[in-house]
Amino acid sequence: AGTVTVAIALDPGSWDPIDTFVVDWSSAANNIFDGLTARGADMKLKPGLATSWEFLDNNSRIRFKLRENVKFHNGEPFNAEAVKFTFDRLLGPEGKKGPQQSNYNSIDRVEVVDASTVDFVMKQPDPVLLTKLAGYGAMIVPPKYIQEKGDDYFNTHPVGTGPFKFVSYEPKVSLTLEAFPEHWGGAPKLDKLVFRMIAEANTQIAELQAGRIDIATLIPFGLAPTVEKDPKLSLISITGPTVVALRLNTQNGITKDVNVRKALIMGIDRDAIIKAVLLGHGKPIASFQADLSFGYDPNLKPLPFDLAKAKQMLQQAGVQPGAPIKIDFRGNDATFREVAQAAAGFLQALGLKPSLQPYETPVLLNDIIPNGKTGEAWHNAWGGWTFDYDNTAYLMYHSGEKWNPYDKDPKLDAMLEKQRSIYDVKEREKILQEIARYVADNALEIPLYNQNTIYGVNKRLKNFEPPADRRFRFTDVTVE
Amino acid sequence: MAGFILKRLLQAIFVILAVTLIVSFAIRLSGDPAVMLAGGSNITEKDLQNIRQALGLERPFYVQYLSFLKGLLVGDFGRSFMGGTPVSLLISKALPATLLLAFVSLLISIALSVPLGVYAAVKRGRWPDQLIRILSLIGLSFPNFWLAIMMVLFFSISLGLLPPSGMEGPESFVMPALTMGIILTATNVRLVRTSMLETLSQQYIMVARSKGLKDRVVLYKHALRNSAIPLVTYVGLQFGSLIGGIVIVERVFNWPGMGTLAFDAISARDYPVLQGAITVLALFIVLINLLVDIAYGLIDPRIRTE
Amino acid sequence: MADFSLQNRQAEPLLSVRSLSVEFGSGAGAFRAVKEVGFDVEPGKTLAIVGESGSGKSVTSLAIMRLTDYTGGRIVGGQVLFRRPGGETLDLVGAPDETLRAIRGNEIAMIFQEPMTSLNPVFTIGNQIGEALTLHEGLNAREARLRAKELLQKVRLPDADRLLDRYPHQLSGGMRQRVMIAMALACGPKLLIADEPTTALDVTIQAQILNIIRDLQAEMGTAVIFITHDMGVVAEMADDVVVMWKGEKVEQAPVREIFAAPKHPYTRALLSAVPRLGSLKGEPLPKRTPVMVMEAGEPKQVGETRVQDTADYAKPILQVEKLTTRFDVGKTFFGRVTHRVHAVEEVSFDIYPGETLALVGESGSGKSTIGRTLQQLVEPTGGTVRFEGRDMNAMTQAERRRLRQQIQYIFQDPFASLDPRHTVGFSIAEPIVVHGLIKDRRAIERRVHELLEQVGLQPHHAKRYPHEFSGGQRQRICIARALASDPKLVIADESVSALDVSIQAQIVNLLMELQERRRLSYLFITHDMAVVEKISHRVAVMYLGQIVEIGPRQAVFENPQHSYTRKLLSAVPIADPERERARTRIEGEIPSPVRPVGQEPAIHRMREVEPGHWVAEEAERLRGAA
Amino acid sequence: MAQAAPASRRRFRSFELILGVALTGGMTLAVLFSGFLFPDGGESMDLMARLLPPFQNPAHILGTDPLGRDVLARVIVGGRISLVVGVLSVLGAVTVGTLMGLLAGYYRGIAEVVLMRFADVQLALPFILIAIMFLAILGTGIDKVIFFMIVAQWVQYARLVRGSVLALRDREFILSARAIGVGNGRIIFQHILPNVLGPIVILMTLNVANNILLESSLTFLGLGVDPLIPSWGGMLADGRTYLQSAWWVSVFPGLAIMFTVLGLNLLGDWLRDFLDPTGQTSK
Ligand SMILES: Nc1ncnc2c1ncn2[C@@H]1O[C@H](COP(=O)(O)OP(=O)(O)OP(=O)(O)O)[C@@H](O)[C@H]1O
Ligand SMILES: Nc1ncnc2c1ncn2[C@@H]1O[C@H](COP(=O)(O)OP(=O)(O)OP(=O)(O)O)[C@@H](O)[C@H]1O
Ligand SMILES: [Mg+2]
Ligand SMILES: [Mg+2]
Repeated sequence: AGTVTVAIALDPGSWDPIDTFVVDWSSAANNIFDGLTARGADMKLKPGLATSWEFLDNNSRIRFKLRENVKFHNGEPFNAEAVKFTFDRLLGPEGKKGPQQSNYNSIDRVEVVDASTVDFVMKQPDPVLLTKLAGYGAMIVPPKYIQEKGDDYFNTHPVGTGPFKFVSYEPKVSLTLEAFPEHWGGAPKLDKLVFRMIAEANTQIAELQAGRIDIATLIPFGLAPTVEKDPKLSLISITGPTVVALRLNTQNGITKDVNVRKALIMGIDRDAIIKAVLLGHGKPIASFQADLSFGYDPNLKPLPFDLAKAKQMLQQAGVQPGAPIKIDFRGNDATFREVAQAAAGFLQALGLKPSLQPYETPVLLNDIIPNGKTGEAWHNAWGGWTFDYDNTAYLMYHSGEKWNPYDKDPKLDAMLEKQRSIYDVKEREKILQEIARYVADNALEIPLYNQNTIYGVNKRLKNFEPPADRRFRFTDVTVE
Repeated sequence: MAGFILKRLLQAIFVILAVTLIVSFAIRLSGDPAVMLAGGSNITEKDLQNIRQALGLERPFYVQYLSFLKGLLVGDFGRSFMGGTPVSLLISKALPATLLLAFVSLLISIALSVPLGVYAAVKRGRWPDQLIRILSLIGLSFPNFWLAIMMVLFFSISLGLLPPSGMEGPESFVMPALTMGIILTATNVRLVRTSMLETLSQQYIMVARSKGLKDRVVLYKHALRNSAIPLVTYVGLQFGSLIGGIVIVERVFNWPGMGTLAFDAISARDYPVLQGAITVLALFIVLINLLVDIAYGLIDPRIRTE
Repeated sequence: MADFSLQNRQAEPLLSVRSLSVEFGSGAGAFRAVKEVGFDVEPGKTLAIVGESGSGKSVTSLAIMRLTDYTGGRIVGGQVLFRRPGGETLDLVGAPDETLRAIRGNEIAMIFQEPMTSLNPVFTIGNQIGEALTLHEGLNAREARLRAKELLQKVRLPDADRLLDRYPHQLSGGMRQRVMIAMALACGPKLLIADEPTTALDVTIQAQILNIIRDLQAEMGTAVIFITHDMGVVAEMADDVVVMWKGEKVEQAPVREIFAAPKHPYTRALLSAVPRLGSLKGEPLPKRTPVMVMEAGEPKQVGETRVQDTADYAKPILQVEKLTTRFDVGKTFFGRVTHRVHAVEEVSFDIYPGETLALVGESGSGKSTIGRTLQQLVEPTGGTVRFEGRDMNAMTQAERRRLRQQIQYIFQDPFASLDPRHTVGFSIAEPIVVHGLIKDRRAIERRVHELLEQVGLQPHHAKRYPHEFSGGQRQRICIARALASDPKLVIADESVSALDVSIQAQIVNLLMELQERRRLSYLFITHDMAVVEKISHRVAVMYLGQIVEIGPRQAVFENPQHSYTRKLLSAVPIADPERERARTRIEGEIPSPVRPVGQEPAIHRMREVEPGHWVAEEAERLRGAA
Repeated sequence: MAQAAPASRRRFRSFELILGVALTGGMTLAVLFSGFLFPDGGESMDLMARLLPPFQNPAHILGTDPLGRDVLARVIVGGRISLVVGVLSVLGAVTVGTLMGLLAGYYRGIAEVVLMRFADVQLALPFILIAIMFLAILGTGIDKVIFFMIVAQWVQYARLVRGSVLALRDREFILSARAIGVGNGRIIFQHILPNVLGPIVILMTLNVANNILLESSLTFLGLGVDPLIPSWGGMLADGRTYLQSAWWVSVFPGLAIMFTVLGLNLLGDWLRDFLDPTGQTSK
């Protein structure tokens, strides 16, 4: 019994799984929909609407055994047809209009074997497919409902098989859900779940302090102590998927020189930044991935902070004192504004002349980065929702990718392509680790930290297992 | 009169055309909604093309603009790129919220600035006048978001009196309207004071006094009505900047209004929503200025008969 | 100071002002505008207060009603004893606000100088008249309206019913002033204070208003304090006269005594300066006469008597032929003109070197428009203007510019016509600079000093700003500026109308002196017939955009032919209380020159009644109306 | 008629002038000499000494910010950008706007029609939204922010000036200047311009404040200038995170803005009176 209210930053605009790609969609919709697989708060993969799966035909076919007696919120039965419908829609013209399709392009088609068995026929191997099936576009949707009501109606009146069902949606204001007692995983303990869209961090905290929301999801680290101080609230800080780096321009400026790049890494005291700016809510990283990520190499250590050595390296590389170094970043990221200033402080200590250029996010993503208009360095924060280094590394380092405007390294390209065709977990992990090491050796970026996911939570919430990726599931949560 | 209205109508049409053209063009220069939709995801140029195609963005600009205009004629603003909600639906929810807020703010500002301005004018040069003027300058020295956050800290966190955000009951109007009202008041007080001083030196004020009228009647009947003319003009002009300021105030108070709508639309490069929102806002600003002209006539008979 | 008021009257005064002093400002900046002024007003009588501008007339009248409280003034001494209708006498100086409010508008009422600004533009006439009635007599809205209508009828406003719902801007100046009178008399006050109630009006309208005040006073038994600087009005209206000078009362006497035997030197100076219509009867040419001015408290005679025989009728300097100037006013949405002001219609006249041609006529008759058209400030619609024989239409741009040097214009309001943000030296030098007459800066400066001296000012005045001068000095500055470019023709548009009589007399003398010295020609635009008589060689009378009579001054004044000329002459108040007040009733408003497009006014034919004296043929209708 | 100002008002006038000069002058001097006072430009960071409260540590009288930088130094150095942004943008807008307003008001005709329609359009565009798009296209930076403010505000001056010119055009002293033969250029610049200066000055001083604050709002929305260059607006916007835990981070720059606004406006009022030799318009 009871209601839990969660603040999310953005309104995705549509609750249809294939329409958006924002985390806030998942925070809410993860309670409405189920995927064939599921990921728990511990980030481990487990069965969802599929109870089991097996790889057939030399890994080109995956057979899923479906859970039986599952119903959508509207009473429609869940079965193999629903799965086929979902993926036909995702991979067909409807999915084309949205950003989700490309994540699932490795699937050729879905075949119904019987009412509770489906086969996924693969176009190409996709080692992270099972993870992807646990979220976003792969969420299973009700065929009859969509065919009858139409796509637009579905956008604002979603129906799934999840533990909570849709009640009402007010654009830019809130989404209200209520418990769906017939959920296959057991009835939720709560009656009602409300998601309020609040874009401003200060406002989320104020609402949390006023007791009008139970979970705040948007907390710049500077505001964390405010939550900690409040006796009614607790601050939850867990290792999250987000990693932050200063990517480097290997084509122009002083960063052309690999030794300079290394000197920059060594000149920035990342531990101090984590301690002082993130207030300890983060960890140092050696490559552009979190330790939860597949491909993480505990043996790869970050370059140590060594100011004297860094200075010396710069001198050897012939860098003049006062050489400019410009850092481009997203202007609306309050935390990174401080991180960037701290980093700039260290660069200054190296005798360089740093400058910071804030950008509006779309401009940075659409223009500055893909067109190679950045300064010597640019801010890159990466969510890596699949927790697989492939997703990150390929986009960051493969030549021709949007996120990689500068490097064209055939050796790196080859490694990146190779790991995509391998299902062997061990071998793939080895290549991914190799890639990470190669990137570190060439100092393509300054890995800064893996920042924690933090929530401000009202203490009246019980049994709340905070997920690292903000994809909540409130089935077991109770309130006082 | 008919000629006047016709003229204003033509002007309004021109303004709307110019505004929509500028906005449609500028937003297209500033970024690609397909990339925004895809977020940071693993998306190829081909997929982007697909999305653009689905959104009708591969057509030349003038075709897109004309089709937007064609939609306007029948009241169809198109659908949001984010989820396909009809823009008119979004606007129909956001517009009342913003207008209500704007009007309450204006009311607050008028309720504050008129008596203060009149009092300052009457006490011209003496300490109450100086105090009011300095206070009004201090009111001009704070950015609205800062004022807004301070209010939340005080009224919601310290006193626990008012909801920190959202639009629920009448109590949720207090802080946003007060924030905007205070900032408007700061400029309006000066305006009222100046035009009152001007009016108070007129002969007919002395005539009114020579009739034995009470000060209150002289000030609020004879003087204020005449001083209201510049105030009304200014309030009309202010409406535009009011809407500008609303973007930030709405954001802090999480007010589901046009400011939030337009701001989010810019951030997401959601062209139809932005175009629709700005068109409607511009329409309102034009309408308000028309109302101001009519209000002139009501206040000042000299204009009425022209 | 002696108090004459109770000398040989037995009636108890209604109002008794005793040693009243009023101060503005405080401390070192304090300025005493009224110094120990005292006088009595008896019921039903009229007391005139005269004196030059700034002598404290208005402040005195405001102080009586304690309205100085609202202008930053303080009554620093004296009493204002007012006998209330109940019989008790109250000192208004110490009276509480509440009592004052009960008296204001009820027992004492006031009319101000400017009918244009005395009425609140945003309320209807009915509302403004009714206000005092509801306040003081407790009438409800309907009763107040009824009474207001009666009052409007009393001040002889036609169509009173409709007027009640009109706004001030829809009325002419004369109508507004009548509304003001109605408003002031609404509650039947015992005392009416009229502060220059007719100064801003045309002579014929002024005559109407004076009649109304007099009639109502007789009817209601109201006492009147009449403030004016026009001795003619004083002679017509007053029983007693108070003369003020520099904040003090210098003389008080019954009106006949003041005119017959002025005692104080200032009064004598004042009377000597008053132009009297008919004083040049029998003389063909204008004549300069000396004026008395006050210098250090002593009267001094300045100027000489001299016949102004300057005109040279060989060849005209300016020839105006069928000059027409119209303004488009009404327009349809598509820009088509619907109405035009026919400001000037086919006007023809000549001006000769050394001659003064006076252009007279009432407000709106087109006098200024002619002047402005000649000065190229307004584009004519038709007709030709020749200057020294050359047609202006045929002139090049450069020649036209040069014409602006040879013709100069002096405006009515010297204050308004000087840029407040430049020194007067700058303003005087400007024509020299823009026409490049002198290049050397020091030489320009010398020339400015010379000009200042010519108009009777000091060279060091060049560094001052316009607001630092008195009205008369400012007009001298404007004249100096006009002379700076060494013009041949000067257009003086109401250039002396706003000045005090003594200053006016001095400026008129200055203009005549300059004419003699420099052989200047003047186009002298005014509505003041007495000044015209003194200064002009020839006179042109305008009515509704056309000249209705033109001829030598003597001919026009002594043998007026056109009915409008006669009406104009008879409306001028004569500064002589002994003269029989032969008043022809003058009624009606001046018709409007605005006409719908297509309805052109008929052009009068002129006929010559004696050599050089032309009169317009009159339609029977007009003759009858006059 | 020249009326003597009440002595009490004149005393207040001079009090205002003194206060105005003291505030503005003090601020300007501090900003001018900030280079001497704080050779590090307020940039020295000490992550170990973050968020020290004010009035406790002699080395950091006004405390430190989240990166351990001295708030006093940053407030004073920050004045540079704020004043440059505020003043330059206003000067630019006033120059363009006044010129356009003079031309439109004096010559009427097509220039006026274009100006007025332009003004209509700009009034109908919500300012902040346009700022976002504008800066998104041009990129952010001090020069761009200033440029944008000029583009956004010149219309205000143009309207104001045009209105005053229309009122002045038919005034007698303009007519009499023309009657003398003064040409259009001289009339506009010698006679009309000095007479419209008063209201312009007032609008200018108000807009300096406005623009300093606008910079702050832009930072709030993530469109500000380089955060390494301290500015009052930026500090105010960044400090919002710490309002509950470390008020001094944003309160001191806020006070700096307030004093400057106050000083500038007091000076503006005084200057308007000073520019008017008649003392008539003083209000
Ligand atoms: N409100 C005021 N503040 C300061 N001085 C004033 C004020 N009103 C009048 N004065 C001064 O008092 C003096 C007398 O003024 P007043 O108006 O009584 O003159 P007046 O005789 O009515 O002149 P006019 O014929 O021009 O109306 C003048 O010097 C004037 O400047
Ligand atoms: N620029 C203008 N536009 C429209 N009408 C005008 C204009 N100038 C003058 N008029 C009108 O032309 C007519 C003649 O005006 P003008 O100023 O010449 O009269 P006047 O005889 O000088 O009157 P006054 O004695 O009041 O100065 C008036 O009805 C006036 O309203
Ligand atoms: Mg007076
Ligand atoms: Mg005239």
